[in-house]
Amino acid sequence: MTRNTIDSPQDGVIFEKSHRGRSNSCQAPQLNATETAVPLSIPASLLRKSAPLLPEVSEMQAVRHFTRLSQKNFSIDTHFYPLGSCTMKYNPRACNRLAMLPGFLNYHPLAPVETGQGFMACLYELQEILKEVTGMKAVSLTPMAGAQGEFAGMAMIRAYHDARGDTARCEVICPDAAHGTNPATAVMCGYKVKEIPTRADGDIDIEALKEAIGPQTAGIMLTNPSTVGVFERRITEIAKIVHDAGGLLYYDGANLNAILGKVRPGDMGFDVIHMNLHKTFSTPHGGGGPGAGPVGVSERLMPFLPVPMVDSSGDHYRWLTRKDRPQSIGQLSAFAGNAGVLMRAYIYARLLGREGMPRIAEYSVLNANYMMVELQKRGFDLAFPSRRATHEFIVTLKRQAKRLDVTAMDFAKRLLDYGYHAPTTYFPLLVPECFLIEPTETEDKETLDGFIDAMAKIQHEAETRAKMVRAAPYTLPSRRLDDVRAARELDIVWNSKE
Amino acid sequence: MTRNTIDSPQDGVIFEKSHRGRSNSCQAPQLNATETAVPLSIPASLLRKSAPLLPEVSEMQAVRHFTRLSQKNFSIDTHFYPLGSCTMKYNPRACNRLAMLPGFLNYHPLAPVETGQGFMACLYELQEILKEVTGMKAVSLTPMAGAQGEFAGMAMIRAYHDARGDTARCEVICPDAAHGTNPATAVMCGYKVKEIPTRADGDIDIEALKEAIGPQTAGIMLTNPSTVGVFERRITEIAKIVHDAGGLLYYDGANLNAILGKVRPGDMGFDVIHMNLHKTFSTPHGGGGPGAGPVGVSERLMPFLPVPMVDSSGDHYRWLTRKDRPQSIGQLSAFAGNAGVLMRAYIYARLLGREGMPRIAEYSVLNANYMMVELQKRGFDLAFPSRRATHEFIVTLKRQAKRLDVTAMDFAKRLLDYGYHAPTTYFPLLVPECFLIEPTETEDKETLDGFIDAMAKIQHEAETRAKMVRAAPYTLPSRRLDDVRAARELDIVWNSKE
Amino acid sequence: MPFIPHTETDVQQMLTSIGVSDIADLFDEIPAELRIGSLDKIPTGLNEMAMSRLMHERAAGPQPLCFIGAGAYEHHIPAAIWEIVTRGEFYSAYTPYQAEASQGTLQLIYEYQTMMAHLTGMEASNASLYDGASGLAEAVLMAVRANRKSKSKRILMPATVNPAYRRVAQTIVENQGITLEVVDYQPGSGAIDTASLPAEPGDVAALVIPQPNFFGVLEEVNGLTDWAHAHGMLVIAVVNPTSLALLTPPGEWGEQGADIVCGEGQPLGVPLAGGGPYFGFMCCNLKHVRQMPGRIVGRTVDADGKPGFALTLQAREQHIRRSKATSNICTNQGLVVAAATIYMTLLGAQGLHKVALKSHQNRQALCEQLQMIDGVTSAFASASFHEFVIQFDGVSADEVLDRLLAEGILGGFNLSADYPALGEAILVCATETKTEADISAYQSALSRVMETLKGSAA
Amino acid sequence: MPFIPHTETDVQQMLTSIGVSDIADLFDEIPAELRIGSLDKIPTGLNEMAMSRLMHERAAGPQPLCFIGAGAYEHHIPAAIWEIVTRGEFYSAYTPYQAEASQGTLQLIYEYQTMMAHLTGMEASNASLYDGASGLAEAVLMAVRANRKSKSKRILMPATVNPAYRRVAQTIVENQGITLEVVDYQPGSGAIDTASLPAEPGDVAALVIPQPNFFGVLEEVNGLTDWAHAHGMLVIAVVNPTSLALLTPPGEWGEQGADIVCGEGQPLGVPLAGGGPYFGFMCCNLKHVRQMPGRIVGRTVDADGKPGFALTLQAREQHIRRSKATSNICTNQGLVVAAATIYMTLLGAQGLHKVALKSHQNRQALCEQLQMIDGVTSAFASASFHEFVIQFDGVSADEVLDRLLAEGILGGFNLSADYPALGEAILVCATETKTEADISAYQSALSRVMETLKGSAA
Ligand SMILES: Cc1ncc(COP(=O)(O)O)c(C=O)c1O
Ligand SMILES: Cc1ncc(COP(=O)(O)O)c(C=O)c1O
Repeated sequence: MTRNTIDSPQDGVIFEKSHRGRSNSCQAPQLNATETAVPLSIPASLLRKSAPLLPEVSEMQAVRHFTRLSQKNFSIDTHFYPLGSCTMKYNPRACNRLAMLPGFLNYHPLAPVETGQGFMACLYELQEILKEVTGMKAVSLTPMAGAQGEFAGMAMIRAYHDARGDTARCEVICPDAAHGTNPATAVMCGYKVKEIPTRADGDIDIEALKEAIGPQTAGIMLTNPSTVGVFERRITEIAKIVHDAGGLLYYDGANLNAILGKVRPGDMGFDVIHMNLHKTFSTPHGGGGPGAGPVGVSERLMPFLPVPMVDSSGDHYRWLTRKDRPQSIGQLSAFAGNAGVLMRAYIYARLLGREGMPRIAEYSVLNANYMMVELQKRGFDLAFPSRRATHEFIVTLKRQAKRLDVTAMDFAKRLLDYGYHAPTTYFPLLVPECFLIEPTETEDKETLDGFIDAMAKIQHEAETRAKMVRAAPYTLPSRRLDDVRAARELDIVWNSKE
Repeated sequence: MTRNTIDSPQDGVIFEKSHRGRSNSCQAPQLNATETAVPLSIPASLLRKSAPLLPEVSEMQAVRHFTRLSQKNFSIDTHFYPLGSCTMKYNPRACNRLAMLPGFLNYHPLAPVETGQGFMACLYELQEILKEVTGMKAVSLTPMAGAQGEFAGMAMIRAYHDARGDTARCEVICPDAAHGTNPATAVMCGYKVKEIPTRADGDIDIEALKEAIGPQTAGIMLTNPSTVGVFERRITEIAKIVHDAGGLLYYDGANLNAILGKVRPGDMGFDVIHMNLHKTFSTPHGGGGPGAGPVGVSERLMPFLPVPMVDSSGDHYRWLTRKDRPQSIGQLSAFAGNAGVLMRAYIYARLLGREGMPRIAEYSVLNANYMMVELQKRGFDLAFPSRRATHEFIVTLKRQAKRLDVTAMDFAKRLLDYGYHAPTTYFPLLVPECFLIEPTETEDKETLDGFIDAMAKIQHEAETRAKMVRAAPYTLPSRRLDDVRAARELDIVWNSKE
Repeated sequence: MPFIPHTETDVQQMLTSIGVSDIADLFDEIPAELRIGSLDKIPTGLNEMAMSRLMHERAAGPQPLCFIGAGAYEHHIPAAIWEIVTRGEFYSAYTPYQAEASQGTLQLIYEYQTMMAHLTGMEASNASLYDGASGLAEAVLMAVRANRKSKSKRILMPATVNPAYRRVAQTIVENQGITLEVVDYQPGSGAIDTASLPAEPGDVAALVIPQPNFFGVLEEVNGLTDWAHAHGMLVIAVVNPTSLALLTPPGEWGEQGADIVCGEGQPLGVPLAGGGPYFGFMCCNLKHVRQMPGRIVGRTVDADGKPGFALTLQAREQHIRRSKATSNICTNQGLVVAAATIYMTLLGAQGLHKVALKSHQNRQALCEQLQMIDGVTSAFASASFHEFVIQFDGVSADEVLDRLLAEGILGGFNLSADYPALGEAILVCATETKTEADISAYQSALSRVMETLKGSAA
Repeated sequence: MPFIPHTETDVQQMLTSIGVSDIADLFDEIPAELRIGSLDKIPTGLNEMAMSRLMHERAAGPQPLCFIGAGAYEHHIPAAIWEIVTRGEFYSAYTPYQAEASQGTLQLIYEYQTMMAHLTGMEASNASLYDGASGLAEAVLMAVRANRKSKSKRILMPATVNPAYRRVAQTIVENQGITLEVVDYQPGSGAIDTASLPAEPGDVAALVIPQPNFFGVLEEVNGLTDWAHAHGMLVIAVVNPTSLALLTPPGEWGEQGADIVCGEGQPLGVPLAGGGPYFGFMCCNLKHVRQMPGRIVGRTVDADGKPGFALTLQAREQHIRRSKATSNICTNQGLVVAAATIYMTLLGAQGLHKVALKSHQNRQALCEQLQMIDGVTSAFASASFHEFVIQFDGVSADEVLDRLLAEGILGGFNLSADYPALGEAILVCATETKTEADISAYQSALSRVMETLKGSAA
């Protein structure tokens, strides 16, 4: 019926809807005659000569434009979104609502803490909850995302070695399966990165680790469960090897959902950990962020935690700053990190409670194992068929790519037509034509079954109508987008001349 | 590309997603062991035997279901919605936000007014604003929609005649163009309805009025501008005729948007008026409601206004009840009407202010006249070509229906494909193949031009591919729905056996 | 200009197209003498910033602990509800006249109808009336139309029906010559005495049965229903929807069940909000559905045979039937119905049952504690839902309530105006929102108040 | 179970399919000795009702009139913004990896990039960094990479840059051996003295220029930019986005304009919220865009040739480039960027200009009134934006602030810790949210406070 469909009249960029002279007087302050004059107090050389090109639209045009834009997104609230490593689970609406109470929203970060004790109490209690559930000795909430948590962690490792005068340690070990932020972080902290391979069973190659490690090793960055979706069984042994070599262990907490309340990074022997609250603690991903990446440490790294932290003396809460913690690696944000995200995580943690935490792990792992087994039964190849899935697992579409010339990317795009967001594709890099699938605990069995069916149907389509699959998607606001052109003919700012 | 599209896996009714045993413990109160027992205090004969069939879904399933449902609606926030007589203008988000402040939401209607003086102040000021802008002597806010305002108005007219012992007046006059609620209301108030015709120029047939009127006439129900989108020019004369016959004039305020701040029903000679705040005062229509239909009256009807009303003595506000107003027609709602809607209207009125009111009329009338003229230029037939449009106007598609067998309904459905909500169709009934078009003041010229273009394109389609147009729409969640079957094979409650 | 998008250029182009030189010309059909000069009494416009500040000030103030019910009930409202309901696609759409462009609203109403039908034990539900009170009035009008056996315009209306509802019904039905005849309650039980009902009531169109009644007391609905049916009356049930998770649904009252079920939907996820917007629900069986007022949504199929939804049975309605319509209702309470639908979905049968049970248990606990206070007696010992009446011995109910308020407690609703026979009495409500601490807080505050008042009286 | 949809039947079916008998079996690869016993220190779960009550209590309390700025600014936030931003489709989506399923987010970011580029006068913008402070750190790293003329890791960092930003930059860049060298300000003007800058600064990678600076004072950005460029440095501008509606955009500073522009986006529609989430913006010209950290969205076409949007230049990023990426940033502040985009759209150039102007006028009025109080002096007479510094004569700034708070006023930010040379001094801010009455309220409260303190000192 395409011949009867019509492009919507409403879908240009906002600047195309803009008209000089339109304004929302309702949103601008009222100025009296003398106030509208050029401020004589500011020298002309510092004043702007011409108005910036911002949209000039009515309030309704703005509301309509952005409401319609929003409808072009897949999201947890509208679609199954099994994006591996990202833990796209339900974000309870209460967390948003309650974190946005006027008393919290209007609180200035530099206002005296006396006027924000309720807010401080939430943060303090969140610190305590995160300590307990990770088995670490102290927590600082300030990092604003996982990667900043990683930075804080590696900076603490560096500060620790430095404080002991152990300054020759210039290398950080990462598995080849590590998330890109791990090596990038190590470099930001002034380290060189040494990669070690992952074995065919998904575990780290301990022999390679032993070879790589030495007096130059500052530490190792691991996730467990790892990014290939399996639990590193020899973690205690690894910890011993690293510690014996004088290195420290960094835990990338992106995959905490799989083990929440089941096993604690602190108990595995890690010295420092970041958590992605936007994953495990269900704060929203917001089309890219914000998140929060608190860090927890073992005893020996405590002095180095980033500030500020929240301290409690009985019923009174206050900020701990560098003055209180002179060995701290310092501040990572102008104030105290993504406070509103922390509030949402706190509310979520309290709704779950002690008894809710292990359930997260149980049901996310149940969902992943179920999907893994069912997909295997439908003929898909698992990357690590000998292993249990954790909260996520990997399907490799290498065979399909070779035999049918239908790639993981093609499967991904066709899944969109079926109403499912695609899993993470092409990560981790070591698995060819990789689908990293993470259903999360908040999805029901029928949804998983629906996805499995869709995969099987696409497999059939790939066998019978490969060309059609290669040109997917068909039913979305856009057909397949030309990434290459996006980079080659760079158009990243709209110019009115068009 | 239809062969490549897939029905979404998510779109059944909520009961199809329900699974026995699923529940949101987060939303239910916690009961301890003794509390979960059957309450012995209630005799078994009064207790429910089996649980009602309500959906058993997770919170996320609910959120996803209703979020996806919402996306299937056209609405002001997403589409041009020129539904005549309904004034689908932008509903400012501030009105919603501020009316939903916790202090207002948590206020119990029977709490002492001392605890709600801020709330009462808003309602009192709204009464005053509505008085001034309609030219009436007093206003009661309590009616919960236009039709209930009509009821209140006609009941007051009845009470007035009764109070004077003038009890033989058993008829109410309505123009044939009147909205269906007018005759229905008259009947609810115990009156018989006498219809009078509309002239070819859109005005009332005054000769017919003179013939219809008499000692049996309780009053007349009019809108001005009328439902055919023109201003009744001889309104003063009509008022005199009715008043001379001992009848009263009721003003249906649904079309107030066209004259707000320009001319006042009170000045035209009306005795009683209702306002549709969900139209003129921009409170949302909410997929069918709620609205609010305050009534205003002239001096002689003041004693009869429905209660409660708000009274102010200096800075203190209180409710006026029947005790204070013994001649009142009484109460129309358990408390004080659709308070939250009134709050939104109040906020809107204050945002507009004195200077904003006439602008509403000016720009809504400008938009309507522009569209009318442009559509005429594109070859469409106007129902009242000799007249100015008010805030709305009528196109008749009689010619298209006859010549091409493409009806107003077909045009309406095809407009949906073009991304526009259809105008009101087949109302008023006296105009064949009627399109009652009301753009409102909040739409910009490009949008109007887009709609006009779409009409012209559909006209062209009707001439070249009539069959295609008759089967529209094509691009919506549903193709054309079978109304007849809906009534004949009544399925109004989902039954699990299916 | 707030909310108006026109630029000067737009306006000029549009005026040129129309062929006039000024917007004022567009009003030239309005007789000059009618035009308004000014609107002096309306303040000048505020921007959103100033308005926001004003409204925040007006919404500020202490929020006392609320034990008032009497027709509007404080329940927990899941955050998800109003975040979804206020989405523009629900908030700013209207009545689904164009079904294909309104499947969201239509399917939601169909789901709502289903839930209400199941909750009340009936076969059909409409898409809402204004509120519980006006809904009762519509039920009365409907009963008079629907009762084929009776020619009467008499309705039996127990004194235990919410007095506000009775007043509203009176306002609305009296113009059609319908009379509401009071049925008194038994002073001991606070309920209608089934035994003392007349053997020969004469030709009556319907009996109204409230469950729970205004005092929170449970009526003998089975006996009452059978008695009414035996005498050719229809039965109109006025029920609290929360209570239906616990209590026999009207569809199962007596031998044949109630004929029309109505009530206030506010307890289902709708904030107190100073009294509205709430919504009235109405259910009946299929044989009466053509007499029901209000919108009804039906499931049908589209041109491709796919299921879809549309308004149906519109021949009952004013826009088709005009003076012969079942009611004049047009705009209803759609958005509030959306909230209730999401509420029932989030709670489910189990959740709603827990809400009802916890409310009931809290009522039991509070009532027990309060009546232990010297000078306080519970008026009725009957089975109840979540409200109860207490009477004060020798002190004024108003005075008690004032002093409770000073302690941060809204103690209840003063019954003396509506039920003078009860003496100084208030109606108290405890829902699931109340904690043990809240209940003790009330108890100790009332103890203090009673002591003080007795002291000053002595 | 909160948020878990599984029924017992589901679980059994799933376990059977997997071939285990118990969920615990799925954890059998975890060494037994590592499993946790209990989580005693975590409280048991609350339902939403109880949690809601707790949070309402914690959010309660008086809300003083706020005159603190110092990096976070109270502005009017149109209601529409957060109603749209918290729509599930924005709120619960993630980074737009699947472009076709994320056109909403992608187009919005493209529009954001455009607005920021126009506002700063630059050619490119990224899609956000964490906040203004960490954004400055990234700008420093970028400058070191991007400055082809310099081999240096020295950065000139004026003392007039927000001290918190300097601390954060220090934390982040020091590990790479980058040094931040302080440039002092002139005590009289509160700005850098262009005249006294060294003629031979040596090899330096970049000069940071704050505008307005931390004291609210306007720097001589043109002279500073030209001086830096003359000595082979890049210029990093740290700007307040609101002020750019009034002030010369960094792209036009001096002869060639700044090279990297960064700053805190919070003033653009983002609530104070105790310090976050805010967002850092960063702009540059095209010649440096491949050195920029963070996501960038580009416009392209789809298979049908229709315009559409996708992430671009990903070869800069960690997920492609790993240890060679421009930054480790992955999750950014997308939702907050959405808020800012809607803010700029609702305000437009005119509206933003009025916000800037009104804020400036309010600052002028307040500063004038406060310095008339005995014992209060304005520290700098220079041109400023919306903040200023006042010094107290013989009384402690802490004491003054405490007493102002007792009168319901947050008087400002105490500068004594960061700038001891200023004596007892505070930084005060007045934005467009302040009315004349607010300004007088501050004035009279401070008068009273000063009198009392002087009195008790005497
Ligand atoms: C395994 C892993 N590590 C680290 C990160 C980085 O976290 P963030 O995106 O919060 O910076 C992610 C997520 O994106 C991840 O999946
Ligand atoms: C002309 C006219 N009169 C009366 C009404 C009835 O108003 P309401 O729907 O608010 O009951 C309407 C609106 O629907 C109308 O358009």
